[in-house]
Amino acid sequence: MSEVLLHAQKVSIQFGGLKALCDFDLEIKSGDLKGLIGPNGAGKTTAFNVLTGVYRPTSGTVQVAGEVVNGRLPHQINRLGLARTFQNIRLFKSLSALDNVKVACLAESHPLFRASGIEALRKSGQSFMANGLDALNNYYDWWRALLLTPGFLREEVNIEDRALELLSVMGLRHRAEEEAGSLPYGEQRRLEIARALGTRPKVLLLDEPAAGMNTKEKAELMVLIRELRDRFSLGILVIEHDMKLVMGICEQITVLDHGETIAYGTPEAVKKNPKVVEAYLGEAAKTDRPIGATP
Amino acid sequence: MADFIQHLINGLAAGTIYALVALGYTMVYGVLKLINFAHGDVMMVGVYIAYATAKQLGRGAQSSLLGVMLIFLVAMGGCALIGFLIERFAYRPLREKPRLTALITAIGISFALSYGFQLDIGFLPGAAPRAFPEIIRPTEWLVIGDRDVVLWNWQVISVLIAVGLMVSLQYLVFKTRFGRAMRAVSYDHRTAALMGIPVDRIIALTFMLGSALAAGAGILYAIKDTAVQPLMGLYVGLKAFVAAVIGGIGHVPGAVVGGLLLGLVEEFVVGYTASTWRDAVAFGFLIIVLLVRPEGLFGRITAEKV
Amino acid sequence: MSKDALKGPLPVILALPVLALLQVTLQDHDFLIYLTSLVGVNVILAVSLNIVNGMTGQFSIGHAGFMAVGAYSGGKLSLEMKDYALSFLPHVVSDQISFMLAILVGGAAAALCGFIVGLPSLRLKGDYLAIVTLGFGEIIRVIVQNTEAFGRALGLSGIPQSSSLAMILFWVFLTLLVAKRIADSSHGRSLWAIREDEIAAEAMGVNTTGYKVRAFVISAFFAGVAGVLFAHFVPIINPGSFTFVKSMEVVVMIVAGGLGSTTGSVVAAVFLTLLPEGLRSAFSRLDDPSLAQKVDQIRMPIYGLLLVAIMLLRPQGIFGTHEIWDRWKKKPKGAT
Amino acid sequence: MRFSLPLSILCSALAVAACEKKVAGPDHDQSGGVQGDPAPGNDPPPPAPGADDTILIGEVGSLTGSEASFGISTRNGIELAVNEANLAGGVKGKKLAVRVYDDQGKPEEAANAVTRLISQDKVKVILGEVASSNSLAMAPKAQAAQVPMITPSSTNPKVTEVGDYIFRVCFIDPFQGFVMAKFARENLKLNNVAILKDNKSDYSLGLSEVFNAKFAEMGGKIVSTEAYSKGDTDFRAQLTTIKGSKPEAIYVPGYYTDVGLIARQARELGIKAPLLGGDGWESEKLFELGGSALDGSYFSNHYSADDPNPKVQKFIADYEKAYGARPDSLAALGYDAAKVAIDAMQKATDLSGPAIKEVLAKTTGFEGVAGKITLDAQRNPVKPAIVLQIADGKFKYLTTVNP
Repeated sequence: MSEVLLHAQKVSIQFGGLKALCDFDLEIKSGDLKGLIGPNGAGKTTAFNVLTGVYRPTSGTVQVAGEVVNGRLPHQINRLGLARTFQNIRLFKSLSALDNVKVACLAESHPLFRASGIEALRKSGQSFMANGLDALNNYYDWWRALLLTPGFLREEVNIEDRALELLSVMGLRHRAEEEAGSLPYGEQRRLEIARALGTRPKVLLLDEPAAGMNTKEKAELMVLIRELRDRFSLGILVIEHDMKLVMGICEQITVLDHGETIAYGTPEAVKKNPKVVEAYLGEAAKTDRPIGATP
Repeated sequence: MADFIQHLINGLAAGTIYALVALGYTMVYGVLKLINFAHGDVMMVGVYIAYATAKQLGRGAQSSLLGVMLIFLVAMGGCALIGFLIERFAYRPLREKPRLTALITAIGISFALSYGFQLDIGFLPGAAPRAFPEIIRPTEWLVIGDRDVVLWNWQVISVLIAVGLMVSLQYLVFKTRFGRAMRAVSYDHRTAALMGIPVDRIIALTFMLGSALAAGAGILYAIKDTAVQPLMGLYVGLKAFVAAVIGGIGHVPGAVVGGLLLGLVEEFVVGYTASTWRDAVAFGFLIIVLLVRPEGLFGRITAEKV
Repeated sequence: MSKDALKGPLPVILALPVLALLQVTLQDHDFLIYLTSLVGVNVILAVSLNIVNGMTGQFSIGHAGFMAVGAYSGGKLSLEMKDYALSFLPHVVSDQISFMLAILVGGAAAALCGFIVGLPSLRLKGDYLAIVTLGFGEIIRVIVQNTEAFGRALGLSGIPQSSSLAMILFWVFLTLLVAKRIADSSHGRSLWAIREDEIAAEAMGVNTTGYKVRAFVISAFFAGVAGVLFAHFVPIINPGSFTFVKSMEVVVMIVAGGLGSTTGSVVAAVFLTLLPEGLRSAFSRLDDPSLAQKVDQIRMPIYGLLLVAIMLLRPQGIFGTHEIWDRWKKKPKGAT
Repeated sequence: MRFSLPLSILCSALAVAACEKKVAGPDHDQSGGVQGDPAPGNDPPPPAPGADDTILIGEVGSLTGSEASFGISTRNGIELAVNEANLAGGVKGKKLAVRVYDDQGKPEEAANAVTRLISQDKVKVILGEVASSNSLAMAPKAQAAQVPMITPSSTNPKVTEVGDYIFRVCFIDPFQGFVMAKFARENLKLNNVAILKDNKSDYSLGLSEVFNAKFAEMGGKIVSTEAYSKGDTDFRAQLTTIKGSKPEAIYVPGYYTDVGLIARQARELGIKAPLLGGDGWESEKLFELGGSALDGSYFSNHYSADDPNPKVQKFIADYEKAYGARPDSLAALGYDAAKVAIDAMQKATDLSGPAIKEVLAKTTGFEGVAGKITLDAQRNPVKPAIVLQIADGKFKYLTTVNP
């Protein structure tokens, strides 16, 4: 059994009087491929936002790689190994596809003072000192860029190589120089995944990766997601409306409705769960779309 | 004690003006999510229009009730037109562009107006300040002691006008069809358009309303300080913006409270501590408010949708 | 051009003899030197403001405030050190060393202010940040005006005029080099990412707050340097030189040049500084020299209209986010 | 293609820079004969006023911005004096011409303009500025180039301290502050006076400082000191506080643009005490802005239009004929400064800086319209100030205070 990389326990969040998410539990290990489904407004994206630190949970804990991350900033959580894509594609539109990935391929920091030392200081209560050293570290990093030290140049080359490799993996190598905003929709979605992979995640959260794709693209995406998991030994959590895709690739599925987890289990079990059927029927009746059918 | 009461009167009189100008900021911000930097300068243009109208009317007519109404009407109408033109030709083409673009445009318009009016070419008035005609004959309404405290008619009149405008604005926004449309546009103008709301017209009307309001505020300001000059809008505009932010931008009563608060704070800081720091008061106050309560006194935090 | 050819501090070393040569050649052309100094200061201001406004997408309109901090702190230091010299060195050398010291101190003081102003950007976006920076500039002015040591309203005079063309061009060059190297590095990409989409940048592990503050600090440092240089060739510094209007001039420069383009900032700064001088030169040769006096009068409203026109017709400015040196590189930055 | 526009702009900018380059710098004595190389493509220097048959006088003033009226008055005064001199045959057989540059009231522009005058236009004498901070920006440049500079109306003592090429024709701040203090104490017999100063203006700060010291020295009491910033329009907060300290008069050494409003608001708040002020008050506009609120107030000035001296009356008549307005002090001082300069050029052995400077330093008993000018060792004139009273929308001559 590998360690739990992302662990949410009884996570709730409230906006004003509205409970957007209630007692949400989740466990993702390396190699997991899980799904998060539910009708519109069920709180799926909210769950993502809580996990990645965009919102702070009202109660409950989120752990990434064994550390409690409640109240940490998104970039800190990302550094622990959690990356995401966005439902409404948020690429750096006027940068080239390559640069988009390069942004995420953050350079290893070369601190003047060792991180472990700073952490020790912080733990011993001298957080002011620790913050100061941290700041000095940050500025020291800039000097390397300004003086173009050999180490820095080597790093830039490495970043570029890695970014190009990721583009190749996502089948976007030929688009490297193109402006991200001008790519076709499906490619933008894939670029977002490439960008997320740039941060060397252990867990990848995909928010409706297939939205706006045609059937052929979706089929390719299914294969790709599995490949990514195996190649980078990732844990993956997918939000998706396309039931065929979710049922096809996910080993475990969590179903949300009005912020509550109403079912959890294998695709087959979830499909048969009466609560799920009821939650979806409400919607299915309106949209006239049976569960599992591709629109 | 007499000092204190007099300071209170002064502060409220100044605050009323800030509040009125702040209302315009808040309204425009409400529908466009744009800080209309040029708002104060539109106000300045309004005052010059009023000045020219008063001069045309001549000494007797300008202070009659009819004359005063005419002056207000012409200035407010003129500013509504200017507001319309600015919106139509400078802001509308940029509505779908990044917000920074519109902000830069607004700053540009503000500059063009405030410095353009300093030229003495053609009809432009030049940099020198001019005395604003006494369109409301100043009369003392309340005198305590040996003129220890003096309350003038125009001070009461501006407060009444400000309160009246605020109440009618509140009514307009929350009780009328136009107001509902405004709020819909403010919430999401794309969806509002899909619902059949004529977004362009609503925004244009809001702009015109805000600009007319600015002209009204400007005239009250000119009556208070008896002078008009091209740079007056820049500073009043900035302070009114500060007032709008303090009250919570987009919030109508908030703008009024913010304006009054700023007027009083300025008055008391200048009156009771070092007057040399006056210029820093408004901005210092703003920075404190933004750091402690960035949404303003009455504003609500809106989480950005991710 | 291969990257290795201009590695590390090498370009700085290469530039020194060129600057020295310029210095010797132009020694007696007072007006040209003065003008070049003004242009240099404006270029430094524009390029440094471009780091915050262009690359990072924050909108600061209080750049003159940082310039003032540099000018006053560096100027005051020089004034105090005026009578001291390093005895083992010739006077000229010693003067230049204390001048350099003043520049660094002024830059550091401004950088510190940049840090303090940068902090509220933790919570403020766009328009709010703009107002706070503007307020900061005004507060600096009021502080100077109320401090006896800074000469209050009259200003600080008697600062040794130790500025030289070489020194100014050296700092222009350094600023450009820093701006270019930032833009080309991983740090620069993080800044671009913040400009494009702050939330996505944060989600991709970019410490957006930290980067914004650092961008402010670097930008303020160079504004401070520009201020110190300014204080050493203008015989008096006065609160009136560092108002909102000065900040706006710099904003006009970077907007016209193209937000995000260092080249654009340079070209616009040079052009807009020389334009009034050129017009004055041209008009004063006409039969009616009174036209030359009107040049300044119409400058500010024209700037305002220029901003509006650029935003409406060509919001990306002259260069967009392009750089001249992009032409020599294989891969251009995405076209805007 | 994409770069053609920017490049062409760059080129034109360089072209502008290049044409500055054509003119060599001035002859520095200290440069020891080593002159700058002539720039490539050395064209003849600019034609027109720079030619041999004219002597160029340089002037720097703020002709735009909020202080424009000062600069314009000064320019008119100078122009009048130069025209008179040209009608009388010029100087040493040559015509005079004035080259004016606007500095927008900013020191860096003033320094720029003066550098331009010295090294491009090669003027013989420099006149300007009104504001002391701008004069202080110009003075070191003039001193270094050994071009005599006469400031018509910068009253800060520091200006002439810059060096022996810097002169002035007006009295200095300490004297003017002293004049009002003396007048308030001795003529008006006041005991308690409040001060309202303009924190943005060094002139106002200087005057109030001296007034404060001198008035206290003479046994009076300053009951409160408040400040405003030039351009403010609401002074009620300060005035209410001043009112609480019950002064017998308020010293407001500011500019007329603010003073008019201050007077009005003081009366509005029920302050009956008269206002006292300095030469910044003098303008026809004062009455427009202040109305009757200023009646009974006093201010010190350089000259009075009531002066029966025929020279003064002729100046006033000529000025009115030329510019359609009554000359103010700044016009008179500009006129005087130009007259002093022209006189010195006439008397000087040649038109070099040092020669003119020598003559200027010896100026004694020069009959100016704003008083008799005798320069002391610090190159400041020793001359009386007058006190004017405001009554019925007019300035009335009251008394003369001698140094």
